[in-house]
Amino acid sequence: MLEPISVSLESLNLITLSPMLIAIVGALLILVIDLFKDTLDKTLYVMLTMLILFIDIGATYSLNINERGFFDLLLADGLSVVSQLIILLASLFFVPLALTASNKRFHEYAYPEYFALFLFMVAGFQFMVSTDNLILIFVGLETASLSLYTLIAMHNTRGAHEAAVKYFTMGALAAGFFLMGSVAIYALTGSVELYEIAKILQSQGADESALMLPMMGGVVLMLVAVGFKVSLFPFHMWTPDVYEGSSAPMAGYMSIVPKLAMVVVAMRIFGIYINLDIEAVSYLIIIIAVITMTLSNMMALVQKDVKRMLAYSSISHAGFVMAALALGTTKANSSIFLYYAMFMVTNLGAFAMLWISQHKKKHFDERYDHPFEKFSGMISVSPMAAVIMGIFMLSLAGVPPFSLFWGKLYLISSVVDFAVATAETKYIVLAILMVLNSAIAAYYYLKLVVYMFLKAPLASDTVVYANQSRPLNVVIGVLAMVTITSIFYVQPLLEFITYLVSSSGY
Amino acid sequence: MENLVYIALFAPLAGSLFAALFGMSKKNIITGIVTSTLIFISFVASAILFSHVMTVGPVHVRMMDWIMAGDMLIPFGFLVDQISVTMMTVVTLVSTVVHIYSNGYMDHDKSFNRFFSYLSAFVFSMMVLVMSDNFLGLFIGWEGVGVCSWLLIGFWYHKEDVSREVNPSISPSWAANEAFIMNRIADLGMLVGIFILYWNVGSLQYDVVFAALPNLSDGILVAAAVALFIGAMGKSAQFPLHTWLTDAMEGPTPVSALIHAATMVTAGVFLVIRANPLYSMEAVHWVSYFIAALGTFVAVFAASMALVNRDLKRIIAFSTLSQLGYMFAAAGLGAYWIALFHLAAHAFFKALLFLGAGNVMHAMDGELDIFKMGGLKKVMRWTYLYMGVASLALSGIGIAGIGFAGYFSKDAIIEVAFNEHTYVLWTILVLTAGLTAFYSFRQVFLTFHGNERYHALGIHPHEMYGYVLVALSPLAILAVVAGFYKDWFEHFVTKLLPEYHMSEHTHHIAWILGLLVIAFAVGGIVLAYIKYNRGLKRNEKLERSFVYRLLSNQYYIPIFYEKTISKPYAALSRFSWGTVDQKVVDATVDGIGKFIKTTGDTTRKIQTGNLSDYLRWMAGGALLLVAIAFVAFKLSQGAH
Amino acid sequence: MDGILTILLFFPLLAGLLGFVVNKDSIRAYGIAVASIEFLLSLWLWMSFDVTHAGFQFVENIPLVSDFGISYYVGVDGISLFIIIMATLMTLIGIIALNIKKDIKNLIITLLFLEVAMVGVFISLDAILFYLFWEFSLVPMLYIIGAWGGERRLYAAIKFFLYTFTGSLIMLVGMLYVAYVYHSVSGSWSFAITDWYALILPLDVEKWLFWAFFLGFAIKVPMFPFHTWLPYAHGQAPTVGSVILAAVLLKMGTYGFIRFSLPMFPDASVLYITPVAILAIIMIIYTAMVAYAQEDMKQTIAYSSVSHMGVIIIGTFAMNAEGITGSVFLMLSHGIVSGALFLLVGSIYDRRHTKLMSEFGGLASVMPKYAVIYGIMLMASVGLPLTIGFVGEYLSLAGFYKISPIMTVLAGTSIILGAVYMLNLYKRSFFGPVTHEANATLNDLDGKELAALVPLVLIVVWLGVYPKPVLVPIDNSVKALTSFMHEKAQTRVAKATIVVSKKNKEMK
Amino acid sequence: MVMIAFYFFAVLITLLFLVTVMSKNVLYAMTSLAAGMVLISGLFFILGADFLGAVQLIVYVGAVMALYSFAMMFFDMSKDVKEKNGSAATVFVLGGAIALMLVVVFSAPVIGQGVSSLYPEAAGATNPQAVGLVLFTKYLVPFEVAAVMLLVAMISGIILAGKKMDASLSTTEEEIPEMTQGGEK
Amino acid sequence: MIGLGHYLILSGILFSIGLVGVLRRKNLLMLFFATEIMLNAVNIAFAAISNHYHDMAGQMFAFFVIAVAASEVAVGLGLLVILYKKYGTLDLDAYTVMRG
Repeated sequence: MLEPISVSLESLNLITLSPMLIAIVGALLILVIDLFKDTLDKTLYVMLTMLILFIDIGATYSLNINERGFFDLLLADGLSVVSQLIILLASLFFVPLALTASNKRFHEYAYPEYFALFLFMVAGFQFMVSTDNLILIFVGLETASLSLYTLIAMHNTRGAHEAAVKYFTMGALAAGFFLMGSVAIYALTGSVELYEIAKILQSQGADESALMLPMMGGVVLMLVAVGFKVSLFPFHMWTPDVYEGSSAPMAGYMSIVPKLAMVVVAMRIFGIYINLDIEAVSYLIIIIAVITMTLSNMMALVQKDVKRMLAYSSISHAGFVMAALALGTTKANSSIFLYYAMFMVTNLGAFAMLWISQHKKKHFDERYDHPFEKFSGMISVSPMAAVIMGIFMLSLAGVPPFSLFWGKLYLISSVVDFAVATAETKYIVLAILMVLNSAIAAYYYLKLVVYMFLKAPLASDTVVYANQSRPLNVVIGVLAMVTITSIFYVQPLLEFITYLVSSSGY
Repeated sequence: MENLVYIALFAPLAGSLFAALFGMSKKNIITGIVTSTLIFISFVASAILFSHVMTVGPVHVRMMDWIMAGDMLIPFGFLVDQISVTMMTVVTLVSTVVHIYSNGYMDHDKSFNRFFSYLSAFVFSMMVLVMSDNFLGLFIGWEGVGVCSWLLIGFWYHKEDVSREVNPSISPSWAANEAFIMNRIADLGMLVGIFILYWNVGSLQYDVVFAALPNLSDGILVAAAVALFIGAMGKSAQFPLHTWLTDAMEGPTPVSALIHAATMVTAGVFLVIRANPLYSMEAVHWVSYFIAALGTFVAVFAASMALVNRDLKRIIAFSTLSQLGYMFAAAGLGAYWIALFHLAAHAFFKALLFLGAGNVMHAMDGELDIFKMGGLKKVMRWTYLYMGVASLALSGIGIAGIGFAGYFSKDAIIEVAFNEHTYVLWTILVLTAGLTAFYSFRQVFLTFHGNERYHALGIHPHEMYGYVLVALSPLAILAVVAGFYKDWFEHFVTKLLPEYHMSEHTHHIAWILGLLVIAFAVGGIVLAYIKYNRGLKRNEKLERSFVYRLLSNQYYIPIFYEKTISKPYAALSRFSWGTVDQKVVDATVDGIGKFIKTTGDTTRKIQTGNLSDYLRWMAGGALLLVAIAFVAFKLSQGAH
Repeated sequence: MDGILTILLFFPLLAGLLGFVVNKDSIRAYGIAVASIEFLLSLWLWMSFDVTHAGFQFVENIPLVSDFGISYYVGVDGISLFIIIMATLMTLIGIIALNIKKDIKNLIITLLFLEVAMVGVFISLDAILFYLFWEFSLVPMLYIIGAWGGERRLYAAIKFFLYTFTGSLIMLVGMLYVAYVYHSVSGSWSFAITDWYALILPLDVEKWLFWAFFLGFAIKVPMFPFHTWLPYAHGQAPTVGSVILAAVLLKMGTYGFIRFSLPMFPDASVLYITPVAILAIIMIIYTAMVAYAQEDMKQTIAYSSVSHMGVIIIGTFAMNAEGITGSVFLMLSHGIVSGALFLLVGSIYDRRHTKLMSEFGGLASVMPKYAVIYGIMLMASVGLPLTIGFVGEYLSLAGFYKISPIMTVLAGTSIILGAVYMLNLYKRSFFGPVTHEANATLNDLDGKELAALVPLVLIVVWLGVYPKPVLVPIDNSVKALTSFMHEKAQTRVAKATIVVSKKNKEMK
Repeated sequence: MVMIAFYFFAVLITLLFLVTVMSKNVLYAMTSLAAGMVLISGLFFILGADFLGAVQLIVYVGAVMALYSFAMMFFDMSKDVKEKNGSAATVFVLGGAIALMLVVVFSAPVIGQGVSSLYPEAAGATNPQAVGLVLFTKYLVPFEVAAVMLLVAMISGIILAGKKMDASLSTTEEEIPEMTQGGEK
Repeated sequence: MIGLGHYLILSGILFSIGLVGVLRRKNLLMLFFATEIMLNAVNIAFAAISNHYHDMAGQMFAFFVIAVAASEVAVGLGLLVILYKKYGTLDLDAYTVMRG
């Protein structure tokens, strides 16, 4: 007979579960409400979702750092807190975009389940980042991904279906690689918990070269899965198609939240190797990051559609982030979060601006929804919108003083610091490659600015700003303000992030 | 005295600015009167200063600081000593005459006011040039006269460019640009000279520099001397930078008289005289000798071209060139005061000659070809007289201590050449004296004597206005009598300039030498009389001969410059622009952009839209990662 | 007055934002008023500036991102003071001379924002702040060229933006490198350049940092072979754009050399005098030739700008107070003169809608006032003494003579070649008979144009005759700079090359 | 004995799965997939993971395959499927290379030999008991998340296959006052 | 004796078979079959390692993988239903509108 196990409630440290629990309960609440009365307006759900997210943010913010809960399964360290906050904030900006028009304007918003699924997805991502157990990471990842596939498909256009199925299939393959990577690590160390794995590897450090092969095998397999989610070359191929097929805000959301969640996971997994000074891993990541940013930049350069361009650009941003990730210094890791925080406001804003001009039937073009031509002469048609979009583009290009400049500055600074500290010219080359890529990137962002500001407007009835609405304006206005005034809050933000990241030992 | 210095200096500027106020309006005689008066005031001030310098000594004023940077301190300082006061007096005197003359000469020109503005500005610049107490101040004047010369040569800017065959100067604006650019080439040399002095002495004040010369190494002295002389070569139109001077005759004749005969072109000589402590240094001996040799060469070279020229003003211009050669010969040989004396004397008779030519031109409705004139003495008595006197002075006619101005100054130079045992130079100079006499009188006879060829052109010549003729009289008088003040002048300037004494031997045979020169001069005149007194008999065969064509085409030097410098420069410029800049430099930049774009277009094709391909890329990517991991592993191994 | 720099910096920003409210018929007057106030403010700055003091004045230091050592750290010294005044002046002049009807409101507001960036660059004493304004200045300029430019404006605008952007990003890497070195030496982050000055870097680090900064500055200057964006930018930009581009934006590059490269990397600067000077000489001679080959008046002036910037570079790398003071002064004079020349070309373009020299000829007869002002500016441009152009050119060349006489002679060909293309331009457009019918009836400069140009003419003459009020403050700061460099230099070559002025020695 | 069983299962599973992958007939493919999964549960039993074997049988063979069969019927795919497989070589080279890589990686030494198990099978407990013990203590949270995931899957399935998706609101035109460009002058 | 290596290699081979299926299948339904193979292959490995270390985590992992696989099937088939209903084919060559 088995001994009964007694577990004290305190030792579970349930508070660490609270953020995810709030999201899940919120989702269930929405489902229940829908169950009772199915004629309720979506505004209710939007507001409910926002409230839940607010509470969630509060709960996350009030977490004590570096606590574990639930048999050490949950980990509320700085990384998880800061990434959850960014995820939740991005979600908070994303949800009100649903208010853009009446219930029947867009297919997905007609479902209350949309919001439930959204909250489930958020919970999934939260689980992903607040654990260092590969099992929970995987389950959280799949929960979030499955919701995301559905959310994309619910847009219910041909593009959305195609996008969902592409994303889904590639995601399944990536899941296979993730699992195979886990197998490799598990086989090597006998554990699926990263902190244990780190300990074991460290203790075995002596004859590390003998282990190089299985270790690198695990890293490579994991990197395929990570590469898929954060869209590194050549696992990025879903990105432009899926972004194009999904609704614009969803695309913007996808360019931040899933990537950030996966970056945190990558930080946890590859951090082990990097902390062990296994340089091969750093080099591997850096090389693939450089290839990613360069090629995606070049491809972005030749896009005809703004949304696709932004998709490629977000791939290149991911390359940037991964390059910093490979350094493993506190500054590099902090810079990643700063980067994402800054990227979030800008990129969400940019995609939301696309949303304004998204139309159901009046496709601008046989092929594209948002070709550059559509934005011709926007300055004379809708000056405020053009200015704001221009600011977002400049911010993406890294022109000071807009938000992403600070992210870029700090990120490149971390690379340069690393180069000086290690006295390795390689990293200076990396920094230069990164800035050269920024310069290439500037071209395509500028291309949109040029279209908006410097070209003559098209004949008047071809462009419909059908989605312009007050909630949208408010969201975009807030995002624009945050983008412009970044110089004033960089300091506290940086302080906060650095504190969180460094206190959890990254 | 300080006030007088400022009056002498700024009166012309005031005149210029006054005239400039009316620059764009119709002719206003007041501008002419005001400017002339102001220049005359300047002359008076200069004359008083002259006597002051003579009796009391030099005046040195320092108006204000100009440039101060690092250790460099350049003030606006003015030094009125024997050299500068001589120049001031000569310049203002000639200027006064030219101003008055211009009132008459320019009276039909619609840009009358503008002309006086430029002319007075020139006088101001020239005064700055001669009065400055430092090299950079001299450079201000140097460049200033250059600009005024540019403005005045190009005064009739509206004339069209014509081919070199029709008008060797192409057009006034062309000639102006040529003059400016050629001067600029020399100015660079001058600037370099200034730099050399500054960095080795630490100052550009004349007194400081000259005091420091003995401490400088030979190389630096030579470099400075050469660089400064290059500057002088440009302004004084020495070979090979001489072509601009004859082309400068496109300007109105008073301009030619003032700038391109009497004053500006002598600035180079002035510089050498001013910098005499430098050129007297033993280390720069060879440079000085080179100056003398070049001067001698230019003397004969210019005279030879004058022999066949048909253009009244160009003949005089060549003669100016030739006389500048004389001056350099004197300066180079160390006889600075003689050079200065010749400079002054030359200013009087050459200005007179030019102004006389201006009268002729005025009478002939702008016609300058002496082959088309003849017999003008009947209608233009006074002009004939003036030009005759000036030509006699130029030819250096005189005997036994009595003679025209040129006799004293030029003879002295020839004597110096003999005295220095530079017999080759001496020979050439003597020969040149003969040539000078010949071409001067060829021109006089062809213009004033013989048959009246102008009737064919339907021109009715008339004499110049009376007041103009009166105004010319001081020059005529000076051309006659200036020589008598030689000893007095020597006494005056050698307080500052090194004395120059003929050796005993030279002194003894001086009268023979003088006679020889006179013989050549008279011979030239006689030859000219024989050939041209009765009128023009053209010798077709001679005119077709190689030598004649060589001379009349100025040794083909302008064409040579055009073919070897201007045109290749233009072609090279077009090449730089069309090929290098656009097809290489810019194309590289655009090429990088295109390369990135092309790569993007190519890479983009992997994005086929087909899920199957994507999945394969993913699997392939896994293998790629393996490969990269291998590379990374090797890299990390290599690092340790 | 302590906050004057902040007022100077943010006044146009505020005015620009408020400008959105102003009716578009009144916006030009608004622009002139704002620019005048800004100009007066900058004059006030000069009035309250202590000319005997060589260091930074009106310093304000407010931390912005204290964890990363970025602060709002501003101040002026003699070197930057006059460039700021010139920037405000040229903005004012540019707005006065504005002859554009299309979207004038946007244009004025953009110009005011550009003014913020320009002032910001020159007052920043924090590298990141400097970089911030440096980059931000591209945006309004991009808009000005792209929106109001000629036929190929988009190409020109994008080329301008990307070229400079790329260069400055490399410079940013250099800045971050220095910052980290500072951090590892002192333990705290700082981007304050006064802190950086104190940093003594190892020689090989200096070397590569020098080139990193060089690239950023050289593209902006623009130095050969990075100059090809400039002719396009000038060729396509509207008049006001060209004026500000030539007058102020190019100066950012040369200013950067003096503010960053020289004091931070004295050894590397001395070490690389020869390659830099060779580039500068190529720039002087080659672009002068290219300028001569142009058919388009504006292109000639654009290339002449490049050529003159070469002389500025030569002066900067003279490593003595004469040369550096000269190059700073030449920046001012080039700004005024080329700005005026672009204005002049703009006026004729407004009348005839062409800038080709072959279309003109005989303009001097038709437009005498125009010809006179053009002539004065032309003479200033070729460096005639007693005009503003001479002082700087002379001092720059004189300074560089100390380094290399031969290279000075080569660089000095600038005065010959400059005369060649400028006089050629003048002759072809202004002299000769009036060949085109359309030119015969052209109006001379009107009041607006004269209001813009006459002040410049006066400045050209005033500073040519009496440059002392400007030269002395510049010189004081430059002397402090050279003696600082001399002290900081580590190699013997550098110590020997950097000349400390005697007067400065005495002062100590 | 174990060895024979292992090889028997291994070979059979491999063959069956090859059929799944290569067959043109959906029915064959699906049947062989189901059979392979059944055999895999055999491997689980060999490995002493009885609970896992049972779950494998129930979930995979029972639920998943049933779902697939329904889907197959829905899609009407009893006929052979025509597929254009352009570059078979690429596929097999890629698959082979990955296989090689995995084999190489997995044949390398395992370091965890000396590592003591973190969650050892409780002494004396049967496998399902042990599983229960771990699942409801340590892995309670993932278990609950899995529940959420299944809920998500259910909702997704219902929504995606539901009638509401038939007509897309995102593409049909309906009465919305549009703010066209230039409408707000 | 059958060691861990045997199982792992079997797992690897099965994984690759699944991968080949994923890569070569154009029919989405049959492609999904192949993904199931991959997941199953992983499960064998987990079970084997779990057995090797006597550690329950591997079995847990395998258990959750099965759960995930089931969920994926639900969502995946849902997607296929839409595709089939709307466009009448499951051939993925038909879904290449978005490209470039």
